Order: sequence, then C-alpha cells, then structure tokens
Amino acid sequence: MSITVKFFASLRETVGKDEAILDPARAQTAQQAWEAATDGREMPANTLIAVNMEYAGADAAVTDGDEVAFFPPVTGGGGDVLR
Amino acid sequence: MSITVKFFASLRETVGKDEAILDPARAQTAQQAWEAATDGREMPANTLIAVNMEYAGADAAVTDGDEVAFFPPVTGGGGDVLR
Amino acid sequence: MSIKLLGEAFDPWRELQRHQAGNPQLAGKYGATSVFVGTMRDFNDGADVERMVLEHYPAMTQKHLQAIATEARSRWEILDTLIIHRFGEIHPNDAIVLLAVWSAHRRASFPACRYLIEELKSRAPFWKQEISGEDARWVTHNTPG
Amino acid sequence: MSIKLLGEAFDPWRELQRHQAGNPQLAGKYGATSVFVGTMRDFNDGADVERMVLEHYPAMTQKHLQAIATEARSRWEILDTLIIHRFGEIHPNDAIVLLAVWSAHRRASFPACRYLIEELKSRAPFWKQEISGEDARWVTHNTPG
Repeated sequence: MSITVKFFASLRETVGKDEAILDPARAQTAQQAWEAATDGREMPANTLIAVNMEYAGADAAVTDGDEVAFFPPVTGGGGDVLR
Repeated sequence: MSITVKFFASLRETVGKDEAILDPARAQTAQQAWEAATDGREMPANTLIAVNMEYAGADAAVTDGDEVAFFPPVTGGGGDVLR
Repeated sequence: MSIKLLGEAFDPWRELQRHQAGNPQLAGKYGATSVFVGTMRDFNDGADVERMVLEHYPAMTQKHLQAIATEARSRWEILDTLIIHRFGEIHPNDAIVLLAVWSAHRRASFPACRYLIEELKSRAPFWKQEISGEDARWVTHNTPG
Repeated sequence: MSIKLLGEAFDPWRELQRHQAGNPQLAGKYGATSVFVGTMRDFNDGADVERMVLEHYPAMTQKHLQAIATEARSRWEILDTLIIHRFGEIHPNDAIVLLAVWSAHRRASFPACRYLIEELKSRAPFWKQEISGEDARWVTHNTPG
C-alpha cells in the first residue's frame, strides 16, 4: 500500500533523492505527495508533474499504487543550440 | 556557325528527332528555331523552352552558338502518384 | 512503428537501412521518406564542454514517444515511423535523435516528421547535462528552432 | 554541396553515410540533418507498369540542381547539401531522388529540404516514361504533393 514519488534531473539533485515511497494516507494530490516526500520544501515554479506517466497539475488526485514524478522542463532531442 | 536545337521526351517522339543544327541566319528567336527545325510544325501549347540551359519564352533571342531546347512539362523527383 | 531508446552511439543511416530491410512489406508502398537527425554539436563559443549526459524517465519516455507517433498517424496518412533516441553519455557529433516517416506522398511525410520532432522536444521526458572536466551543468531549456 | 546524377540504383542511406564520412569538416558543426527520399512505388491500381525510364537533359539538369542548391543556401543558414537523382531504367522500390540538408538548427534544415524537392520537381528537366511489356507511356505531369 504505497504511492511512489520520483524526482528527475536537477530536481533530483535539489531534493537530494530520486525516489520516495509514501503511505497513501499522506497524499491525496500531487502537491501533497511533493510536500510529504520533500519534508515540506517549496516546489520550484517551473516543475513539471506526471501522474502514472501522464502530465498532470499539482492538484491532480493521487491514490494507492500511483507513481508521481516531478521534474524540470524537458530538454531532449537535438538540432538546437544548448547555450 | 550554327544553332543547336534539342528535343526531349514526348516532344522528341512527336517531332521525330532529338537534335537539329540550324544556320543562325534561319532563326532570331526560339520560336523561329522551332519552326526551322520542325518544318513549320505548330508548337504544342505546354512546350517548355530553354536557351543555353535557362528557361526562356518563345520570343527569346537566339544567336550563333546557342543551344535551344524544347520539352514537355518536367516530371522528375519522387514521392508522388504517377497516375 | 518502431521506437528505440539506446544507451550507446548509433549510426542513423545504418538504422534506416536496417529498418527498411526488416520491413519488406513496405517495399513499393512508399513514395516519400522524410528523416530528421538531431546531432550533438561542438561547443565553439569558448566553453569546453566535452560531453553530455542525457537522463530520461524510461517508462514515460516510451509511452510518450508511442503517443506522439500514434498522434502523427492519426493526422497524416503514414505507412511507418521510426523513432530512435539516445540516453546516457553523448559526445560531439553523436546522433541524439532519429525520426523517420514513410508515406505514399511527401505532403504527409514532411509535416509528420516536423510534428514528431516538435512534440518530442516539448513533451518527451529527457534532460541534458553538460560535462566539462569535473563540472556538470544542467541545460535548463530547449531553444525553439 | 554535392550533386550526383546516377544511371544505376543507389542506397540512399549508404550515400548519406559516405557523404558524412567524406566530409569530416562537418563533424560537430551540424545539429540538424533533414533528408527526403523519393522512391518508385508499385502501381497498385491494376495497371501492370513494370518499370520506368527517366530521361533528362544532362547539362541543364546539373546546372539547375546547382542553382536550386545555391538558392537554398542563400535563403537559409545551411552547412551542406547533397542531391542525388537517378536517370535511366528505374524499378519499383528504387530510390529516385535523395535530398539532404545539414545545418546548425532544424529551423533551417526543414524548410530548405522542402524547398529543394519542390523546386526540383517544378524545374529540373526530367521526364518519366512508364513501361508495361512492349508499351511505353509518358507521364504527363507531376502531382503537387
């Protein structure tokens, strides 16, 4: 019985962990999952959220068995300047 | 001292030759070169003309040493239906 | 429709050869193939970035690339698509992404190929980190074009 | 900038490999490669066309492909272009034309590649003839897309 929280890229380094396992009682929304997994840290403004691999808002519902991911803006692909 | 006249693709078959060499005195325009090279045949409506490898109109000047070409609409490339 | 995530360098042209050879049912059906390859450039503005590390969110990446390809097929008449994206350590001149679209006509293959790269860059969960010696710096945003 | 007119079948992907291998000065400079390959399709509307013969006007073809490539370079920031066009006898699934553009950014490579094929199809002096047994029929016009 748990919610899996994942952090990627610079956000993983900011929060100092790549994953947290939460008791589902601790979070009914993605925002609450963030807070429970980061000990109440403020979420950076440009954070992207995915619930079960789909983009979602901070108020998206989360429930037992869900995977909630937090990450910075994506920078994949090629064919552009990097700086 | 001559003007070279060339015919391509279906037009080559229509006029029954791929090349004619003209006395420059016989043609001052591409139109006149066509007439001299085809014994006065009428030029099909969609005929394209090139003088020295550049597209030109029927009234384009031609002179000694020039190469005048007559051909139907172009159909090169790929990636389309042929019929 | 084929999607590959690769942890090692690949030759995009060999992958295209292989894909066509492995899909003989396509032969004679397509008149148009549009391909885009995104490649890591040198950093010639004085910075000595030696390589990049490309992190991704594997399950979500796979799912989103699939969704993007499916969306392209619903918008244009496409016979097949191939998407290959690198992750891990990447060096200058390495291909990062390969996108290919096979269709009967170029009026489908061109916009579909462009659509794939724009969607991929805005939605697929990849993150680039530039490495210079001991120094690692996250790339914070993609440029639009 | 390379332009080839070929009388025999070619593998577009091998040509791209070869072109990049032969131009090591490009390595690390391009971030974007856009490619278009036009291929002969089967004739599946009941007609039994077995092959085509593609006639051209060699000196003018070379000159016009050169002009089209030069025009593309003046419109977009392009590092290199490769144009290969077949002539002579062509069979289903043969590549007819290959167009490739290397540039720093995809905002240049995509429109330049599209420009090359549209200009080539409207200006380059090639003529297709379909062959069915003893029967030869000139293709009278290209479709727009």
